[in-house]
Amino acid sequence: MGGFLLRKAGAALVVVFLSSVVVFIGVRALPGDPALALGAENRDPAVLAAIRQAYGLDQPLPVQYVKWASRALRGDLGLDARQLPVGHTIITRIPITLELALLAVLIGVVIGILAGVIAAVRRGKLSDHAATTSALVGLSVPHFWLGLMMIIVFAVDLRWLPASGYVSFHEHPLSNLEHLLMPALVLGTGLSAVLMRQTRSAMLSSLTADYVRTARAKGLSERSVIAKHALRNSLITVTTVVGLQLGALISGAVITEQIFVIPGFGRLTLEAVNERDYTLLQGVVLVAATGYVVVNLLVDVVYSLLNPRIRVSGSNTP
Amino acid sequence: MSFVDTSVAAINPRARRRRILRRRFMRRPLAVAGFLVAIAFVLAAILAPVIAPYSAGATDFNALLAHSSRHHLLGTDELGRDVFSRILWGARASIEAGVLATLLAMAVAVPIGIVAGYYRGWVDAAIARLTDVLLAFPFLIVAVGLAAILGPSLTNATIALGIGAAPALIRIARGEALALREEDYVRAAVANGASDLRIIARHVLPNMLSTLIVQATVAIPAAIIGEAVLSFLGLGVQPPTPSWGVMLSDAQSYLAQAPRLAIYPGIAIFLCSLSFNLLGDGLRDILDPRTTR
Amino acid sequence: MRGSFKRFAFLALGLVLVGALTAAVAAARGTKSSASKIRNGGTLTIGLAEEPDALDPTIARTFVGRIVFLAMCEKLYDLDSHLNIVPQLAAALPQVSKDKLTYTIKLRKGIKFNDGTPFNAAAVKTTIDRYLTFKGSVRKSEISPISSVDAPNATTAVLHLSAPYSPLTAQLADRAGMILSPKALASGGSFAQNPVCVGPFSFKDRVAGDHITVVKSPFYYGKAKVHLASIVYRIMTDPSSRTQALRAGDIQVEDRIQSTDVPTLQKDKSVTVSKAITIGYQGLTLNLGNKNGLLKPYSTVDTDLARSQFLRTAFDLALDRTTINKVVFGGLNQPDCFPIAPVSPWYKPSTKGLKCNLHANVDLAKKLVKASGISSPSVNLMLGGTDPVTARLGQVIQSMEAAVGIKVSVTPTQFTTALNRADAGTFDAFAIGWSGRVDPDGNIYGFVSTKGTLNDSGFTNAKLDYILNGARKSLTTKSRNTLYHAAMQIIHAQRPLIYLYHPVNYYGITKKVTGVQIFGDGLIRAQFAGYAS
Amino acid sequence: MSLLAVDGLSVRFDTDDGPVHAVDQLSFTLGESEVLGVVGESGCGKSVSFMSLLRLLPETATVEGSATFDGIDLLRASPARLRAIRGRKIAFVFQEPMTSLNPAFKIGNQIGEVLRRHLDLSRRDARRRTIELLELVRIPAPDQRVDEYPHQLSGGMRQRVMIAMAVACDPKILIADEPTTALDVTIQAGILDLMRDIRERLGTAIVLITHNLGVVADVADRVLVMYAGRKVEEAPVHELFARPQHPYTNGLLGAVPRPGAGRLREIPGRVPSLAELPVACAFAPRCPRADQLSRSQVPDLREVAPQHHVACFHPGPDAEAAA
Repeated sequence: MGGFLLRKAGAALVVVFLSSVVVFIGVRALPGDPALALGAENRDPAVLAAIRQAYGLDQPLPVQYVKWASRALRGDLGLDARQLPVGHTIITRIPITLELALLAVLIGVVIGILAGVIAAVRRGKLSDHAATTSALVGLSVPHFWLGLMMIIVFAVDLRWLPASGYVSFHEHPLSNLEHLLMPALVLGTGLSAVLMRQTRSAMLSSLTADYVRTARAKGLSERSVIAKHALRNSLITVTTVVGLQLGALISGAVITEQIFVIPGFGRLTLEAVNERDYTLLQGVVLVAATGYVVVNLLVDVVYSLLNPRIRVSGSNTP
Repeated sequence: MSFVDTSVAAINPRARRRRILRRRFMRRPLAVAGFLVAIAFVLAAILAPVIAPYSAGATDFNALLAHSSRHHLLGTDELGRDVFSRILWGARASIEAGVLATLLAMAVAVPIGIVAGYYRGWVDAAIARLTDVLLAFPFLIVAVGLAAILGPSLTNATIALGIGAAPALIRIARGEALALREEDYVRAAVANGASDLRIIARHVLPNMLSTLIVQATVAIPAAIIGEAVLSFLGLGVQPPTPSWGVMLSDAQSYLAQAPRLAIYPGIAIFLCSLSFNLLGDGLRDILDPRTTR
Repeated sequence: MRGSFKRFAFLALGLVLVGALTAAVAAARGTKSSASKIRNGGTLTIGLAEEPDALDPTIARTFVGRIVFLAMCEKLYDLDSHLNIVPQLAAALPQVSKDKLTYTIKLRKGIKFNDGTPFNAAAVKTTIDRYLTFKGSVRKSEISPISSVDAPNATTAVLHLSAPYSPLTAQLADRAGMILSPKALASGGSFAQNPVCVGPFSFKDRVAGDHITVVKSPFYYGKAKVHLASIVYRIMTDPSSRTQALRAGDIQVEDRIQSTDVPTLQKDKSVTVSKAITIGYQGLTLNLGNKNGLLKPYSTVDTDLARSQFLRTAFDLALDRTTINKVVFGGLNQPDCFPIAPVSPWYKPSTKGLKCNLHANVDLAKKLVKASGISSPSVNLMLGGTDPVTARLGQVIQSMEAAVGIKVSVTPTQFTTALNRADAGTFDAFAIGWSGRVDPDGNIYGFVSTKGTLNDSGFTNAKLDYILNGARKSLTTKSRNTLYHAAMQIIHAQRPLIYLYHPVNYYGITKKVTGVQIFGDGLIRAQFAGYAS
Repeated sequence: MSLLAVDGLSVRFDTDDGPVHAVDQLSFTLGESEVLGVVGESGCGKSVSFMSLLRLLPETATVEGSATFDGIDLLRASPARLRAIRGRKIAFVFQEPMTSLNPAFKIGNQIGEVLRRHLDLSRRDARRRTIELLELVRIPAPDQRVDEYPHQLSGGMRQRVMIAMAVACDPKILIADEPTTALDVTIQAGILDLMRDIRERLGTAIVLITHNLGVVADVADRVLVMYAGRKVEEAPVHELFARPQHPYTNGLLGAVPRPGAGRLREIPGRVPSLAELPVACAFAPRCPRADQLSRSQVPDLREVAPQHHVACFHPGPDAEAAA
C-alpha cells in the first residue's frame, strides 16, 4: 500500500504544481486591469501606474509567478484588495462550506446509498422504478432552481426557514441548522441522485457476482448477503464516485452559496471573480485545486482500505 | 453425413441488430417519452421565430408582471415581456449550448482519449496528468473562469462547458480504446500490418460509438443545466437575449411578488434535461445489456 | 440575492474616492438624540450592503468603508446635518493666504489617538505626507496640489499648495482629512489590519466577508457623548436577508433597502425608513472622441452617435426617464438630466433655463433621427455590470430607442472590464454611475474637460475647458454659479454624457435606537447613537 | 429411498428478447453417498438445473417442478427453511474459484461465516475449525492462509478453499459445478482426489457437473447426460461408457481423447438457441441419425437396459466408434 500511495502522492504534487501555473496564468488572463479594480473611481493613469508598481503588477509574469508561488509555499497567499491576508480569509470561509458540504454529503450518502441498495435489491419492482425515476429527476433538476423553489415554498410562503444568510454554529446551533438545511438539501439531492445510480449499478453487478451466489449457497441470510458481501464490494466503486463527485460538490457549493447567500468558499470565489480581486482569486482557486487533489488522495487511501487487493499487494489492477 | 446448421437465421446481422435495438427501445415508454419531448424542445428552438406569439424582447411597460391571460399564456415579466415567448426563444440557447458543447467536448476528448488509450506509454501518462490537472478544477470554476476570461456570451459559455466536460470524456474514450486495443480483431489488424490510423478509424472508433452516443446523450442535459447556471450567474447568455438561466436570474428579485417567473423557466430546464436523460438512460439500457441483465 | 437596485447603488456609490463628501440631501432625516433618554452600553449591529475594502484611509475606496471610518477615524473637518463644513480635529476652518496657496490649520488640544499617543501637528504632517507618497495611495490625486506640509508647533499645521484648489477643505472633510496614529504607522504591520486614528470607537476585529467590530474608545476626547459599548458592522450583501435581519432584530440598522422592500418596511411600525437622495448620478457616457484611449489625444470617433448631435438629442429624447425609474427601480430614484443633484445648492443656479425631458418626446426624436441623415442608426450600449438590474436598464433603453428607430444592442460587461474598455475607447455608449462629490467640480471636471482623468467620452471643447478651469480657481459662490451654468449649457447641448437619474438610498433603523443620523452624504452616522432606556 | 428426488424440473428465463428455456422437464434422483456425474456442453442447463434446486438463480428465472430433499420440496420451501439447508445440508462448489470467493474478505472469514451461521460456533472456535478444514483440503500452512485474501492464493488453493467451505458443515450433498475446469491438469487430479476422499470419509453424496467425461469416468457412480436443457441419457457409469445409446453421448465420447480411439472428433454444429423449445429432438439439427420423426416429435425417455435411459428415436452405439 505504501508504494501505491507514494506514487499517488507524487502524481498529486505534480498536479498541484501544474494547477498553480494554470491558476496564475488563468487569473492573469482575466480581462479587466487589476489596477483599475484597485484604483476604483480613480482612473488617473499616474495613479494606476503607482498601483501597478505597488502591487508588483508591472513585473514580468514569470517573476510575479515565482514570487507568488514561493510565498504560497510558505503559506502566505498575499494580501487581497481589502489589504487582508488571503490565507486567513480563505481559512475563515472554508469551515462554512465544509459544514455545508458535510451535511450535503451526509444527506447524499444516506439517501443515495440506501435508495441505491433498495433499488438494486428490488430490481424491477415498484420501489426500484420509484428510486431510479427520482434519481433521474434529481439529475435533471437544476439545483439552483430547486433552491429558488425551496425559498418560495419554505421561506416566502410557509415561513418555516430563513431564505438566506448564515449563522455560525457556536453562535446559535439551531439557527445554524435552520440556515443550512435548505442549502444542504439542494446540494445533497444532486449527490444522492448520482450516488443512487452508482450504488444501484454497483450493487446490481455485485448481486450477480459469483461470490454473492456463494454467499447465498452458504445459507447466509439475505440481509448479510446484501449488507456484507454485496455492499462491501459496491462501496469500493462508490467511494471513487464520491471522490469524483467532489468537484461537482464544490461547483454546487458555488451556486448554492450564491442563492442562499452563505458567506462560504464558493461565494468567495464568485466575489473574487466579480471584483477582479486577483490575489484573492489566485489563492481561492489554488486552494480549491489543492483541496481537490488532496481529497482525491484521501479517497485513494479509503479505496485502498476497502479494497484488499490494493492494500496488500500494492498493485492497482483490480 | 451432412451436418446442416439451421439454427441461425440467415438475415443481415446489422439489420437484425437494428431491429432488436428498436424493439428494445420501443419497450421503454420512458425513453420513448424522453425522445419525443427532446424532439419537441429541439423543434421549439428551431421554430421559435414562427411559433412564439411575441418577439423575445417585446416590452410592454403597461403590463408589468401580468398574470397569465389569453394575450399572455404564462403572463409577463418585470419588463412586460411575454414569458411563454421567452421560454420558446430561450430553448435556442439551451439546445445550442447543450448540443454544441457536447460536440465540442467530444471533438476534443475522443481523439485525445483514443491516442492515450491506443498508444499508452508516456503519451498516456502525459495526457493522464493533463486531465488530472483539468479535473482538479471543479467544473463550474473552470466554466466561470473561462467565461470570465473569454467574456460572457453564449458562444463562450458553450466553449467553457465543452472544455469543462472534456476531461471526463477523455477518460472514458481512453478506457474504451485501451479495452478495444486488446480485442482479437484489433490484434489481428495489427498483425496484418494495418496502419494505426486505419485501425483507429475502422475498428476502434466504430466500436466505441455506442458508448460515445450514450455519453453524449448524458452530456447534453449536463451542458443544458450548465448553460443555465452560467447564464444565471451572468456569465453565459447576456440579456436581452433570452435564456432560461437569464430568466431565472431576473426572477430572483421577484420571488415573493411573482414566483411564477422563477417556476416556468425552471420547469423548462427540468423537462428539457430530463427528456435527454431519459433518452440517454434508455439508450444505455439497450446498447449496453450488461446493466440490464 | 442580487436583486433590486443594490448592485446599481454599488456602481454608483461603491467606489468612492476621497473627496467625495457628499452633500445634498434635503431629506436628511437626522433623528437627533433628544426626546427619550439614552442608556449607556449595548451593541449596535449595522447591516452593510457591501464589504468595505482596506481599512486604511490611504488606499480605501469604498462608500461603505467611509461608514466604518466615521466611527473610528475622525477628520480635520466634518459635515454638519446641513452639509456645511465644520471643524472636527481642527480647531477652526483653515486660514487661506491671499494667493490661495497656503492653508493654516489650527488643531484642537488634548486629543489622543486610540492607542493613547497624542494627536498633534506632527501626526498631521506624517499622515498627509503618507497620503502623498504612499505607493498605491488613492488619496494622492485628491490632494495633489499640496506640495508640502509644515508643523511649526504642536497645534498648527501648514499646507503649501502648488496651485489654488478650492475643493481642498471639502477633501479634508473626508478620508484625506483622517489623521492616522504615527505610532501605528511606524509599527511596520499592515495599517489596514489594525487601523488606529482618533475616534469614538477603536478597531477591534474583522472577519473578511462577515463583520467588523469596533469598541468604545477609552481615549476619545468626547467619550461622554458615546453611549454604545460597541458597533458591529455585518456584511450582508443580500438585500432580502438584510431586510429580514432588520425585521427579526438581528440588526438594528439596514444599509440601503432594496426598492421592492421599501413599501413593506414603511408599513412596519417598529422601523423608521430614512432616505437620502445622493449627490451621485447614473448616466450614459457617449464616446465622441475617445479613439485611442483615455487622455491620448482625442479625435473624432466614427460612431453614429458621435457623428450627429441631432442623433444624440434624439437618443436622449427617446428616453422616458419617468418610465425607466418606474420599471427598473420601482419609482424610488430621482429622474434627472444633470450631473448635479437637485439637493445640491449648486443645482438650481447652474441648470436654470435648461429643459429636462422626464418623459419621452417620440415624435421630435423621430424627426431628429431623420434630420441626422443617418439611416438606421445603431448604438452598442455597454453596461457596466452583469447583474439583473443593470440588464433591465439596458433592455428598457433598448426598447425605448427602438420606438424612435435607433437600434440599440446591449453588451453587459463585468465592471472592471467595462472600465478597461471605456478607458481604451472601445465602446459606443457606456452606462455607468458616479458616486458624486459635494463640490460640483467633482461631478463635472473629470468627465468633460479635455484633461479630465475620467473623460472616457473623449470630449474636448476649448470653451468648456476654459470655464471649468476658471471655476476651479474661483473662490466665490456667485462667480462659480455663473461659470457652472455656462458649462452646463454646453454639456446639455453637446451631450458627451446623458444623465438619467440620481440614486436615492433608503435606510431602515429600529425605533429602539435613537441618534442614528443619515445626512445627505448617505453615510450612516451611528457613533453617538444608543438604545433608549 | 433416495436422498434427493427431482421431478419435472423446468427453468425459464425471461429476457428482453423473449423467454429462454434453459431446462425442460428434468427428473432424476440422487442416493446417499452416491456420486452423480452430470455432463453436457456448456449452456446445456446443467449448472442452471442444480442452482435452481437451491434457488440461486436470478429473479428472471421461473422454476417449475419439484425437488424433494429430506421430505421437503426445495422449490417451495420457505426462504428461512431453504437457508437452513443451503451450506448446511446441501453445499455448492462453484466453477470459478477466482470470482466465487469474495475479494474483500479474508478466506478465514468466509469459511468461518458458514460455521458461525449453521453451527453457532464462536468466533474463536470457528477460526480453529476453519484451520482444520483448510488442513483437510490439504492447504499448506493453514494457520497463515486463514488470514489471507483470495487474490493472494493460487487457483487450485482457491478451489480447495471453496471445497473446505462447502464441506464445513458436513453436508449431505455436495454439488460441484465444474470444480476443475479452471485448473491445471495436475491440480485437477488433486481436487478430484480430494473429493473422492471426502465422499469416503464423510459419506457425502456428490453431484459432479462437468463437460469432461474423463472426470466423470474417474469419480462418478452414475452419469446423466444433458443436451439443450433436456436429459438425453442416464446410466451407471460403466454401462454408459460401455454402451452409449444417444448419438450426442456418442459424440461426447468421441470428443474424449482415449487411447486407441484414433482422431479426436468434434460434434458438428452448435448448441441451439434456447429461445424457443423445438417440438422436436433438440439434437436433430446436428444429428447424423435425424429423420422426419426426430424433427417433428420430442423423443421420450426409454429404458434400454436396467437403469439405462435414453431419449432418442434411434438409440444405439455409434457405428463408427464401435468399429
